[in-house]
Amino acid sequence: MSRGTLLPKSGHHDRRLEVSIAGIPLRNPTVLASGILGMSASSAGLAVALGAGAVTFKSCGLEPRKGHPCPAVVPFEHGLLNAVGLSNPGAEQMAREIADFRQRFQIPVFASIFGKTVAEFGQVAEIISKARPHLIEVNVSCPNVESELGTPFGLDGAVTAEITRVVKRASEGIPVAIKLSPQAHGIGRIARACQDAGADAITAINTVGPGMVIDPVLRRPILSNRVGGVSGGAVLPIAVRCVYEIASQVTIPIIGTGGVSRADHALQLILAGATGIGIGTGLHEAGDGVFTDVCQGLSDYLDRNGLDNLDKLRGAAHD
Amino acid sequence: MSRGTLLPKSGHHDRRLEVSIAGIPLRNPTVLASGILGMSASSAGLAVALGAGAVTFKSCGLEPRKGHPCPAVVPFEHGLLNAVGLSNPGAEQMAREIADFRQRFQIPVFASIFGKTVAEFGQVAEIISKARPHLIEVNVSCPNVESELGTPFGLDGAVTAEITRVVKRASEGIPVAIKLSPQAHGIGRIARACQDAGADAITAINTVGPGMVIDPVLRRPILSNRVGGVSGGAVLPIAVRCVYEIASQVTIPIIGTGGVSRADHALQLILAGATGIGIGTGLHEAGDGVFTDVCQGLSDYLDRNGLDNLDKLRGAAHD
Amino acid sequence: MTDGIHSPFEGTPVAVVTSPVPVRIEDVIVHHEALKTFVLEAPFPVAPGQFIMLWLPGVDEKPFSPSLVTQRWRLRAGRIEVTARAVGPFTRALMACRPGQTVGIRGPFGQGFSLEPCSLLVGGGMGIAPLRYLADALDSNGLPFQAMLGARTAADLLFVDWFQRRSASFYTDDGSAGVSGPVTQSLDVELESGQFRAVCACGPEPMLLAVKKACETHSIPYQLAFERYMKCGIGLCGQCCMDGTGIRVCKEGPVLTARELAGVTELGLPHRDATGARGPSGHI
Amino acid sequence: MTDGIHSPFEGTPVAVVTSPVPVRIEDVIVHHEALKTFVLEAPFPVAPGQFIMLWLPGVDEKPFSPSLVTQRWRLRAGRIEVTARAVGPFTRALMACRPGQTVGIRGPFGQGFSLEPCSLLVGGGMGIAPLRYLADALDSNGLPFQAMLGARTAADLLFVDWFQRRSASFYTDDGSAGVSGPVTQSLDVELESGQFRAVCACGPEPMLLAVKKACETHSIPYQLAFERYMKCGIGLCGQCCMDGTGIRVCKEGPVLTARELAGVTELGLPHRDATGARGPSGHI
Ligand SMILES: Cc1cc2nc3c(=O)[nH]c(=O)nc-3n(C[C@H](O)[C@H](O)[C@H](O)COP(=O)(O)OP(=O)(O)OC[C@H]3O[C@@H](n4cnc5c(N)ncnc54)[C@H](O)[C@@H]3O)c2cc1C
Ligand SMILES: Cc1cc2nc3c(=O)[nH]c(=O)nc-3n(C[C@H](O)[C@H](O)[C@H](O)COP(=O)(O)OP(=O)(O)OC[C@H]3O[C@@H](n4cnc5c(N)ncnc54)[C@H](O)[C@@H]3O)c2cc1C
Ligand SMILES: Cc1cc2nc3c(=O)[nH]c(=O)nc-3n(C[C@H](O)[C@H](O)[C@H](O)COP(=O)(O)O)c2cc1C
Ligand SMILES: Cc1cc2nc3c(=O)[nH]c(=O)nc-3n(C[C@H](O)[C@H](O)[C@H](O)COP(=O)(O)O)c2cc1C
Ligand code: FES
Ligand code: FES
Repeated sequence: MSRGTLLPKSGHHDRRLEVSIAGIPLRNPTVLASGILGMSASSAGLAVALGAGAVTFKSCGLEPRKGHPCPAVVPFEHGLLNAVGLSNPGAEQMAREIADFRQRFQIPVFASIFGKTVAEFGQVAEIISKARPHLIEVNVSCPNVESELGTPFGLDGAVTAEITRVVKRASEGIPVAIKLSPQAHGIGRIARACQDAGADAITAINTVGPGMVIDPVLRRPILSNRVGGVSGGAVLPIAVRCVYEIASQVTIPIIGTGGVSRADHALQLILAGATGIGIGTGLHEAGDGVFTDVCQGLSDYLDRNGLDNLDKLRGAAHD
Repeated sequence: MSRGTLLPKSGHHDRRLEVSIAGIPLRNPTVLASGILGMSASSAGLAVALGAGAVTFKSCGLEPRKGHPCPAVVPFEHGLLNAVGLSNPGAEQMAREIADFRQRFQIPVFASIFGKTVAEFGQVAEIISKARPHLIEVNVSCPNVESELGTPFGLDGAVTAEITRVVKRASEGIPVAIKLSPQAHGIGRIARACQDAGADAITAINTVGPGMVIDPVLRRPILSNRVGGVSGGAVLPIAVRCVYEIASQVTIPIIGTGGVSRADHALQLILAGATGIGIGTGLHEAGDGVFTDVCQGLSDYLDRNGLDNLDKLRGAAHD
Repeated sequence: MTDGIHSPFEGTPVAVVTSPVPVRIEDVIVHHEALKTFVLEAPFPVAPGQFIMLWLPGVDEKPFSPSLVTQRWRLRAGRIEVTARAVGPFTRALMACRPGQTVGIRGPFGQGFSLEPCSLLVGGGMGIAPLRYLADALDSNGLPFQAMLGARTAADLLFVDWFQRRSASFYTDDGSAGVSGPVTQSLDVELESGQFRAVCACGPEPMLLAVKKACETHSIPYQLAFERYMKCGIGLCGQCCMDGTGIRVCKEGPVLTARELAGVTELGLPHRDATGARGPSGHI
Repeated sequence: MTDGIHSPFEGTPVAVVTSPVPVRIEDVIVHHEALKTFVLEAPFPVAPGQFIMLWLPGVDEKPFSPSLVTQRWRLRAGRIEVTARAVGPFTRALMACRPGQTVGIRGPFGQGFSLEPCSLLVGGGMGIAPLRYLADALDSNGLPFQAMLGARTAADLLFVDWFQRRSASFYTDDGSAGVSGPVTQSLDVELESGQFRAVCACGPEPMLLAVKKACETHSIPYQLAFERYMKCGIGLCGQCCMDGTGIRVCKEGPVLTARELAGVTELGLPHRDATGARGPSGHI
């Protein structure tokens, strides 16, 4: 039996890949996306060992949530559908995990929060701020809890701006990133409203759709929640477009996320204007080496083009 | 040199696959999607030879349009991006092609129309009605001409309903299908508004996104229009979800479209509630045999399950 | 979407089927009302100790390590047997399943047992089930082994007849069958004997820890099959990660060795539940 | 996304690269100010008569049939030569391109010429370009051929020196080089001779029709390279379809034979333009 070789992967060290997001220095632009591995200090630590430049924890709310029954994550031919349903142990417990992570690991940690009301975003931010994450990402765009929580906040620029203000007030000087939905019409304008409301960064995108996969024999949706957000390779062009639109409207850094499993995917997001590169489903599509491989590919690209860092590439696809 | 074997493919004959859309009998549920091949009587005729159950012509407007420069169609790893920009020879010329098609071919032909204003939809419908297509599909959802034509009509239920009424009045009793955008929030409600306004069918979905592909070496978007609608394999789960949502809100037939290149894809759409199966990008993804292969696969499924027709399957994934 | 892994008994890489495949329940063997073995069509191979996700449409999907897999899956004649005990909503719904019904399975997931000569198999409760498949695989490969199997009562002892035809000793907490007391009671003596070169264990976590300790004392390599709450089964969600190193029970496990357990700090603690919280509610 | 097609000279299926590949312009050969050959890196093979889509970022993307392809593309040492004349915005922008610049190409698209012994090559104007590659390929395969090449003036005659080293006769409308008058003038005589077993032609459509007619008269199989306005190049958009059968010039063509032309009703008509309308504006 060939046992999966485990950690530590050596990682990839190239100072030319260092970037800074809202003043936070990252050893490389890759960021573990929210909802992947980041359930606990140790599980997020796995991504550190795998080479991520920063990690984002799973989104947490005020109360513990079990989320939806399984199947909650189902691959299809071109990506993944998930309807985990924001299962999380609640902000208090998450804060403990994040504090633990800060103690044990040297790389930046981003919290991710959601709320059922605008005010609740503030409450959760306050709790999570106690753990002093390097950044608080605000998930205004999760498609999986819509029926319960109403229309995603992230589709409405004014509401999103209001949430930004509330979280900024509650987060004691910790930088705040707003994570936007690709379903929003005019995502550039919404990002601009977030920047005007004080956001320090934008994360784009959350999952696309939602989508549904039906089993032809059992004749029913496979996901227990019926529908789930689409991620992975299928959504890369949508992420690239969103980052491009956002970059043309804001000056704050963008964590470009969606469909990255190779360096050329990351490059597209950087050329569109991203500073950080979120990676989630790529861990499934390309395996545990994805962070290292993406970084290696970026280094090779810098070599080939005689570049000292990623700055000249960022947003270079805009004319 | 192995020359591409040309027509006629034998097609696939199985009376169990016959369906009826708004009273129009189809030899099988596959429908050539708008924008693929259907530029002329003869090019649409190619799809007849390839086995399609019905053909939809390219969307036409009041005036001839050149559309965008090339590249206007670019594959990515999981599908296709297109920004053809609604190039079309204008409704008058399209009407002549459709009339010619009606004379030469026996299978149902669907016109597709768009307008720059609500009233213009009516004008185009009037012109195209002269050719007596079996159905007029109303494209309220093309993402490629937004900057010029403003926000897609299809995102707004009230506007879409108004367009439906205008087209119904202008189309002299010809059945009307409204083609919806997956970007619409609450696509089920919008479909319901169309049905209430007199629509005879719903087509779902148009392309997703839009998306963007950037060339890492040339460092610019590949599509001349920068962004383009996403179709093909990547969008299947979104199409399935949209059809499922629509089917739970309307009683009129649905032409489920998006990402179909195999019979199991078509089955998912049928189980979600589709009567017709639109196929566009599948022609690229699975080749010219796609109509025949999808039908063959559906026949095999009926065999395996001892079914006489598709009726029992339609919408069977709803509980 | 598939990942290449190696199947120990086919020799060639096997694709992991990550989307549920509908399979028929061919047969249901009733051990007692709340303890049954479900014989399923096998659309893919599973190695001993690996697991599948079993989907009951409309109910839920849960991890199970087969109690037997017949290897003729390429001929579409293979069978996967899953032995389950009713402990909650899912397994209660499973008990109601009848032959002819269709369920969904995906896998094979994780890393199983490696087949070693002179293995001692230590099983407790439901943990006996996967060991039965392991024992069968050792048998087919002509590798000698002995089994020590324990359960609360005689009624909970699985596959007794089957194991009796091999080399096995039995233990029950209440003495209703075999030796009275925990299965680990004479472990030191057995390992002392020097006849075992490997220990494979599956059962409650306290039992696994006792096995681990005894193996460490006698410097015998061990392979322990762990259980954790699982959401995705494919190494993505982080739900099943163990504190310390973050090792994923669904991917690097469920069978873990000394190498992979190094640095793990949560052994014996209550498990994390569906919310991800480690509560007193989580069982060991 | 790639389709499997067969490359005539490599023997193995070749993937069609449907997304533009950035390639360097290695060299530009100036025939005259508005007529140049661009030597590009070859990331894929192209057979004679097949075409590529050439992308000038920020301008447009247009179809071109190479005038030469060196076959060492697997060694990354191959070259694709494209010969173009300035006729509009795209080709004018192309004329401004310099060595070292990067452009995008995708392909190979469509069906090319099949290499037959004793071929007669008939070329008109820019149609000489793809025939040069065909001639080169026939040469390399030891297949004898003759060429008849025509253009408006001597300055428009392409690759004269190159063809003169083979077996070729030249024609100009104004008599400034070779025989005065259309290239098709002595076609009947040539075909009458019985020395040709195949005719390959590329050039203005009236010329192609004259070739077709002559070949039909003499019962000689013909392969004619057509041009139509192209939008996608991959057989999807329907823009390049010919009236009658709907045959796609980008996919079943651009080189078409009697079999594929059967039923086509639009030969000699003005082409459909970018809107899809067949206008008097469309050139033949
Ligand atoms: C790798 C692995 C192999 C297993 N093999 C078997 C087997 O062969 N036979 C068998 O009967 N059981 C097996 N189990 C345990 C089985 O998954 C649980 O019994 C089942 O999930 C209980 O679900 P329930 O709804 O009936 O009970 P619940 O009331 O939901 O749970 C009862 C207990 O089961 C555990 N559990 C519940 N859900 C999960 C989950 N998604 N993942 C892991 N544990 C969970 C929890 O610890 C919980 O306390 C295995 C578990 C794992 C991780
Ligand atoms: C299969 C094929 C192979 C070709 N090979 C060559 C070649 O080797 N050398 C060469 O100089 N030219 C070749 N052409 C023609 C070349 O594509 C046109 O010269 C070029 O597109 C003109 O573009 P423009 O913007 O310069 O001129 P425009 O002013 O846009 O057009 C001039 C004429 O070119 C034709 N044309 C324009 N756009 C297209 C298009 N997208 N597809 C097809 N035809 C178009 C039209 O008939 C138009 O009337 C080929 C065309 C085809 C279809
Ligand atoms: C299983 C899974 C769980 C996710 N959970 C969250 C979440 O809790 N909060 C969030 O903001 N995004 C969540 N996401 C979205 C990802 O963070 C990311 O935005 C999206 O998947 C696109 O990136 P990818 O293609 O790299 O995965 C989740 C995605 C997946 C696949
Ligand atoms: C090249 C191309 C052109 C298209 N043009 C149109 C159009 O003119 N009108 C329209 O309603 N849809 C148009 N579409 C959308 C398709 O009809 C279809 O809704 C979409 O592509 C999803 O289906 P598919 O994945 O089978 O292609 C076009 C799609 C493609 C790929
Ligand atoms: S169950 Fe999701 S990572 Fe293990
Ligand atoms: S150019 Fe699109 S079909 Fe030929």
